[in-house]
Amino acid sequence: MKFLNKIIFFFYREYKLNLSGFQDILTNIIFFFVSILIFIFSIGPDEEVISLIGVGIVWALLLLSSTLSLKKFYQDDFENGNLLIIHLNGFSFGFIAILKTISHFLFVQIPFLLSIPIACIILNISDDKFFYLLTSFSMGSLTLSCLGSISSSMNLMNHRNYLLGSVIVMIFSVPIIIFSIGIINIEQNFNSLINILFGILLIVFAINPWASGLCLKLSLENN
Amino acid sequence: MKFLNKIIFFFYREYKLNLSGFQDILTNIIFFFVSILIFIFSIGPDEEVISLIGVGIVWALLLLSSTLSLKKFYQDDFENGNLLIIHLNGFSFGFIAILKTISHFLFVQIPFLLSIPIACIILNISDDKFFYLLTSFSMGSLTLSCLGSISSSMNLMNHRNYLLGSVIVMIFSVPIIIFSIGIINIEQNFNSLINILFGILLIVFAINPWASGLCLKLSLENN
Amino acid sequence: MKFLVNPSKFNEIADYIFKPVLILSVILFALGLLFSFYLSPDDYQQGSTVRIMYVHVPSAWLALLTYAVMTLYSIAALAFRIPFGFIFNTAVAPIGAVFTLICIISGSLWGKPMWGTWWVWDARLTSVAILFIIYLIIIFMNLSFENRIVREKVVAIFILVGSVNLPIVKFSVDWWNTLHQPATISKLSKPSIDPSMLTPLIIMTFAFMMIGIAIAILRIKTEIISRKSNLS
Amino acid sequence: MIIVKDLSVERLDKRIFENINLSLASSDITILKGNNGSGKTTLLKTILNIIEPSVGSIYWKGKLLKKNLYDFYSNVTYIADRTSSLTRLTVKDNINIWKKIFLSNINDSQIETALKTLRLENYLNQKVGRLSLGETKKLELLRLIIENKKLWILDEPLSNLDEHSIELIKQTFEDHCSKDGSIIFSSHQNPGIYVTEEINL
Amino acid sequence: MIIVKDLSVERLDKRIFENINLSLASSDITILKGNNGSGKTTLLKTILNIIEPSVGSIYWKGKLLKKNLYDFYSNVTYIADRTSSLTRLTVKDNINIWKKIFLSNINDSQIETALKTLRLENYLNQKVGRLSLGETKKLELLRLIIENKKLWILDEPLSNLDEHSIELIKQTFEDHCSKDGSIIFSSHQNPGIYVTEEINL
Ligand code: HEM
Ligand SMILES: Nc1ncnc2c1ncn2[C@@H]1O[C@H](COP(=O)(O)OP(=O)(O)OP(=O)(O)O)[C@@H](O)[C@H]1O
Ligand SMILES: Nc1ncnc2c1ncn2[C@@H]1O[C@H](COP(=O)(O)OP(=O)(O)OP(=O)(O)O)[C@@H](O)[C@H]1O
Ligand SMILES: [Mg+2]
Ligand SMILES: [Mg+2]
Repeated sequence: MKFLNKIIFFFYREYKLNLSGFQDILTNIIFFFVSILIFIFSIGPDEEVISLIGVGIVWALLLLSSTLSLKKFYQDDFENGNLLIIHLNGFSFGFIAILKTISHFLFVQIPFLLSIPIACIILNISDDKFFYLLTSFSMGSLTLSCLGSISSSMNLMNHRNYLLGSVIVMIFSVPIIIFSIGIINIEQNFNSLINILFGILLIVFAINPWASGLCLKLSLENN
Repeated sequence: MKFLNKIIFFFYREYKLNLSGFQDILTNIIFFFVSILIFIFSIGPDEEVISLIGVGIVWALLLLSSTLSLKKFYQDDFENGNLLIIHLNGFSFGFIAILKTISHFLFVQIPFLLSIPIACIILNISDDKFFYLLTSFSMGSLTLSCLGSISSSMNLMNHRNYLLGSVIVMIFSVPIIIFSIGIINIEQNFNSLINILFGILLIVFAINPWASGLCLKLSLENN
Repeated sequence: MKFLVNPSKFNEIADYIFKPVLILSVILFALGLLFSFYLSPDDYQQGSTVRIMYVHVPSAWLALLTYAVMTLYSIAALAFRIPFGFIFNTAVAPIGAVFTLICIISGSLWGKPMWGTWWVWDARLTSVAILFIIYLIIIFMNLSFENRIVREKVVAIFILVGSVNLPIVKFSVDWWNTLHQPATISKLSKPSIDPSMLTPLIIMTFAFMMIGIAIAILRIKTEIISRKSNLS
Repeated sequence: MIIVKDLSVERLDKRIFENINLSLASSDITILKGNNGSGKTTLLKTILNIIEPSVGSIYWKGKLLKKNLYDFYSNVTYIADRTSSLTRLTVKDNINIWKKIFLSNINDSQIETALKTLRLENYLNQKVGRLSLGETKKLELLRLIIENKKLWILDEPLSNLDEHSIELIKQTFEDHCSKDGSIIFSSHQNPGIYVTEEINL
Repeated sequence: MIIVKDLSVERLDKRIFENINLSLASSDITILKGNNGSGKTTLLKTILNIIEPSVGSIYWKGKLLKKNLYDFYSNVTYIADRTSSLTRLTVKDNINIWKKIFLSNINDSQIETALKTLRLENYLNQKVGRLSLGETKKLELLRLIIENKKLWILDEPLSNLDEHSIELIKQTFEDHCSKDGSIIFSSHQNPGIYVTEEINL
């Protein structure tokens, strides 16, 4: 009971923090729409082409903009010592990683999810595809949150090169993209592809606490 | 003479801060390629479509990279007090803004510029377009640097209303990008469009020192 | 075979074989160039551009081979706690990257006359591009982490995960229909290539391999030394 | 409560300190002294099991601390040498967050009096980033009261404080000890706080 | 050199201090004392023309400081209460950057001896983020020697330092005054540094 309360208040804290960093989320969303605009301009008004590659564009942009928020994942809490306080408050590092991943998903990715319907309208994506897009994206974005957690905890140890983390996340997300786009284009195979996506999600989700936890522990030790 | 030396060493400092070596530039370039890769995976390898939106991809990525680095523009130096030290060292705030903008252009945007030729090969952008792309890109990215300077110095001032800054960059960058893409698609109008771009650049470049300088002064006063 | 896992044994053997390997590689290279430029015929379709093959194919094979060996060493290092595996991976990754780069450059030089473009996004080329990026990430990870013990493990795990890409590179031409040449030589039963082309190809492959080994020996030795000096 | 035996710590292959012994019973106050870089912070972090010692062991309530980690953590308040309040939030928000995540059962009037004695009552709606250095430190020390734990591990709690606040800290320390609490703290100055043990690093 | 007349400062519509008068000639040392939040840092920043005073004026060499700003700046070293070294770079890199941007004509052997007396000579290749708190502070104080200016404006230069380093600072202060330099610093403690004027905020 006490532990559960602590978890709830962890999320309360994240909520407060993210609210004050609401700018970042909105920046991401604006970036998203401006880029869509750019694509529409460079393609020209040809509706067919737009709706053909619309889904792909949405996915690529989602991926890129979630790497935008990667840096804040652990960095701030690490530098001002809050990570340590939370650990001393009874959460193991692995568990912190899980909570952080979930709160990243809740407070960064979900707001994004909300912007997808609008993107679909702009890009002429048909309603039935919209459903697939939403399903695949909500799974894919949780996977991305896990990958983000791993890479940004690794970045704590490596003060130099924060883009490296993003590059690694992007490389690993290539299969996710391939499968997600596959879902949308080959509708009959929907279930099997969703299963694959779900499998990837499970694997990454299982690796995340230990990989991130180890990195967090080591980086606190060396700080 | 002394002043010139100080300017040179300002850039030396920025260099040290931004690039801890050649590998950082390379990571930038890799990031660029992997992003292109992501787009290609999600759009599909159809050559015609790719060369159609190739320019759009390059621009979207440029915008991404400049928003990615926006936060680092003044934030770090502001928070650890270096901005003040540099000011006490004899640079007015407006001048600091100019220097910072140039060094942002040099150390963040130029590495991307370097990767454009290769991006053109990969994205099947034809050789004659390449020249237009490079011209418009180098102008546009300097404009983006100026806008970035203004918006991130505004961000320092009001911790609350951050949104303003990023929105300004994004919104102002839309016409620039549209003109630049226009340059590539409508080749006959090249000169007049380039003139417009150049005009925008001049205006923004002229406003930048005073707008950013004022913001820097006010934010230091309120810190 | 202990020298393959033990640094000091490796140093001993390496001192012995370094010079012979170097000499051999020079000889093979001279021979290979001679064969590929003078003693092999033009292709009836491709003309003399076919000679790019004698650089392209060996470097492609070696890029794959290097990664495969690195994967083996990663397994050895992680599962059997053989630290030499870490040393090997750190030392050899740049060599693999260079082979991949040669493969890509020669391939696109070949592609311009054959396909009309430098680059297409078919499965083979894309997977090779990813192989190259993986190599680069390995190199950068080696450069940018400070804590050596963590870094080695992270890199080894990364190599293992990245090895998924190898079969994709190898079999992509069979799995998806692409522009790229399907396997002609490595078909086990009967190579569908003329012996006059096969000879220089094999000679060049061995020449590349010997050069690779020579550089690897040098790099592994310096790596061993730098680790020793770091500990003291 | 805590017994430290023959502790040695290395960082980046450099020996920081060797053979430190320490034992802390309830109602004890231990002060760590030593030059800059002598390893006070390192020792405190080692006791908290954040840094692995190269030799030696630490016992908590008779058992190895490592085996008993979360019980230990639930009894300890650590205040580091750099402040950890969230600078973008207001003082009030910070206090609220702490109260919640530490599941503190302290009531509002207690906090109010604490704020008043610390002379922070007028800053409730000010961003922490705009407090003065000493005010930030005092706010940080408020965590001692909010968390309400047995063992306090404090890294330079007295630096940047004015005399009035130091006097206050002194009283709080005495108060805590009279309630069976115990304290380890590091400091370069010691303006008359009674300590049971002094360790020189 | 500096004369402050009837200075009052407001921040966020709150009066921080009123009617401060101060005059500093060469070879003078002025100490600012006062409780936390009494406005020491604010006063120093006002003198540096970063904060606008609501009433009052500041003179530098007889002229209004505002009219003569960059001449003033070229004669002053300011060390803030929070450290400003670049934590991701090594100690050596930091020193090099400072030497360059301040166009310092100090030579390497001088820096070496300074590092030695500060006991920092072994940390040249360590990241600043990994130094101990006191070591970071000492590194920051090295700027006094590198910049080599007439007027030093220091915000809590003595906090977090051990006795040896404070002794060193004391000597450096005396040395500076004997060379016609002058110093304003704020501090909560004053372990025997001779001051010409003490201002209580
Ligand atoms: C940048 C472009 C290219 C890349 C990245 C590339 C990559 C590769 C790779 C990785 C292999 C080794 C595969 C294996 O071992 O089975 C290979 C083999 C080969 N490539 Fe390419 N290639 C490129 C362009 C070309 C072009 C343009 C041609 C000729 C039209 C070509 C002809 C061949 C041939 C004949 C082989 C030998 C296949 C075999 O016998 O197994 N490649 N290439
Ligand atoms: N992450 C780290 N890696 C390597 N060495 C470190 C690290 N952190 C601190 N050190 C070194 O360990 C030594 C002890 O540091 P520590 O912070 O424990 O000193 P301290 O006694 O707290 O000093 P101070 O009084 O200045 O706070 C210092 O020499 C410091 O440079
Ligand atoms: N940016 C700001 N905006 C509004 N008020 C501020 C700001 N900075 C500081 N203050 C307030 O001004 C008062 C004086 O702050 P100042 O930092 O000058 O105190 P100080 O004397 O240096 O204290 P300390 O001894 O703790 O360093 C404090 O009450 C503080 O809360
Ligand atoms: Mg300390
Ligand atoms: Mg102060």
